[in-house]
Amino acid sequence: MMIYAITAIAILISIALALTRAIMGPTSYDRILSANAIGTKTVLLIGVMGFLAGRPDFLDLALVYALVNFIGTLAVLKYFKFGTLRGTLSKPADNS
Amino acid sequence: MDMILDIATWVLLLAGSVLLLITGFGLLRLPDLYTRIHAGGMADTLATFLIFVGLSFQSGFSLVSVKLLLVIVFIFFTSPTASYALAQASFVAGLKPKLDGFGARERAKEDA
Amino acid sequence: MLLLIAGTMSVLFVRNLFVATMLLGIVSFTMALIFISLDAVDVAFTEAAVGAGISTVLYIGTLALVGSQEKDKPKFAAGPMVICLVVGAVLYYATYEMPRFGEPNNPVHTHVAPRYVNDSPTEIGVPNMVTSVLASYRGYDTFGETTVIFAAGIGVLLILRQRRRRKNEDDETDVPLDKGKTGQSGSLSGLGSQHDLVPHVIAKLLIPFIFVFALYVQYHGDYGPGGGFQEGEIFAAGIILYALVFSLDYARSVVSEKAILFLISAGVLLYGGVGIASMMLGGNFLDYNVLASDPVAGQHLGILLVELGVGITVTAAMLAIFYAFVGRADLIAAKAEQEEN
Amino acid sequence: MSFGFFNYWVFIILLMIGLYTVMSRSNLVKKMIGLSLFQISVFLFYISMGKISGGTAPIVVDGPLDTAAPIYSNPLPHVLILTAIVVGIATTALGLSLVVRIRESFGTIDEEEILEMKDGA
Repeated sequence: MMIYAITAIAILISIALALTRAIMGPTSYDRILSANAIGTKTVLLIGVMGFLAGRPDFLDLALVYALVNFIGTLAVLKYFKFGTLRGTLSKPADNS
Repeated sequence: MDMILDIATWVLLLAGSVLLLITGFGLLRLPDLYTRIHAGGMADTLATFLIFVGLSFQSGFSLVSVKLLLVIVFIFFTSPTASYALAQASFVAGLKPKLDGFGARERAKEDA
Repeated sequence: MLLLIAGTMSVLFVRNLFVATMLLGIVSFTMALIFISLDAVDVAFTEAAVGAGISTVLYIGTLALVGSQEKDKPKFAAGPMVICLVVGAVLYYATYEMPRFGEPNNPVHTHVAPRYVNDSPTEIGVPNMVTSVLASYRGYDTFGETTVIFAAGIGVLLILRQRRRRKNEDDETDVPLDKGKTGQSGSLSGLGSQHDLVPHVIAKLLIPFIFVFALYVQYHGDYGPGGGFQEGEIFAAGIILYALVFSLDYARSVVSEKAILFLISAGVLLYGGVGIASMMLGGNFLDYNVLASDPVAGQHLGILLVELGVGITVTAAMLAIFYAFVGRADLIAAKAEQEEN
Repeated sequence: MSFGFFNYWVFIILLMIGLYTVMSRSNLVKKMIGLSLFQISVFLFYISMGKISGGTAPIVVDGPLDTAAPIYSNPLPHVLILTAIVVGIATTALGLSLVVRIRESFGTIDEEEILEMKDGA
């Protein structure tokens, strides 16, 4: 169905925009945010692509992403909040 | 019946796509981090919801639709949590929101 | 595809190592998408489980230990650049000798693959060909890979835990091994802050699902994408989430380090044991046909057991690595404290 | 037409970036990241070799499919890469742990500084 293709293209554009933000992003938090957003969009794209290819039994993947992406984000934020995972270093610099 | 489901799918997926585009532009164009979190966190979740519900109309009631529902539930829990943690962490780190609208005017008044 | 290139380029140019790590995560996302579009569902599955969770956590753990700022020296290395360009040019030239992308008659597809594709359903009786090739036809390879993971896990443990042991020998007044019981706040156990409430609740909700899902992946691996490797990653990710949100000490009380050491070896032993068992029953090493009365059932049983072994090893190895990295931070801090006193 | 080689080109570009990162950056963690990029490019290469156009994922469909006999993509590269990814992450972890140890012994993770230190000593 054509709508799947349309949606997939919309998602791709959205990913591209988020990636631009990730590359430009002034602060590190921007990059985390866009990485997280790209993760969510990947979940969507996997689902849509499964239907596009006519074999929608691959949603396990989307599930994995939905669960694991969260862990990655949390780990990163933990790292930020407590300085480092331990807190021996000074605050990580924001700018690249 | 099929017709109705198809139309529903079309509508939902289109709405989801539009929301996703809005998210993308929001991520790119909004001025500071907190507004970007706003764009990324909320519209994304709703778009996921719309698109996956639309897809599950197509799949009928099967293992696939159950999985779709599970994904929706997980995203529904994790995505706002991640946004929350992100906003909170950045706030703790001392990143101040940009207040050039309402708040700035108030402060200017106080100063005067 | 272009997204991928852009992402990679940016990884190159970003100087802050932390940001580079995030971008690496994004690259991994795009990679998984490309794998799916190239029909490699199982591979994408693995990439998903590894790239999104474990590898990010690993890099972050390292950065926490070594600091995240690359030395400020924007230099342009001419020599390596020339070498890279030459290598690239040679490879580019070589692509014209390559078979065209996606043709069914490419040499790759005509050698052993048709046999796998055509005979696997009847010989093995497992719908997922990747699983059958992985665990049965190429069982030796997989055994080797499992051993490599085993070795890597042990190696990380040896490298990163070395000093603790030596210190314990040196003076007895050292930090007790399990600091959790003394109530010492560990690296990730800055858990006191009530701002963590939301992640706490959500993690509590999610962790059981992660485990159930991991088991589903493990046992559904015969029919859909999935299997031991992916299961291991997901299971480890679940425990890592627990350790992140609560604290390492809590996670240690669930799965202790001794248990991990035990499990690492148990997985490999299970794999090898299946091989030995099939030898005992008169077949070749890792020849599952003899495990049950008829060959297909035997294959099924064998694959199940082998995948279980792989899963156990991968889980334990990943956890060992994670514990080693985070525990290292504890060690350093403990040492610093000691020096202060 | 030339699209037939597009995947290979992407693979080459990725490989070049990875190689350049490994060789030119003196920071050891950055080197590890470059190594991962290199790895990813090789994965991409293998997987694109395994693809057959019009094929589908190598999982047998039991239901009746539209085509009479579905073409499956080659499962062999998938198996190789699947294990390679997991092994790759394990070896990366090993490398990173070495980096951590180096940092503890030398106080820096910059290759050149370490070399200077050695010369000075």
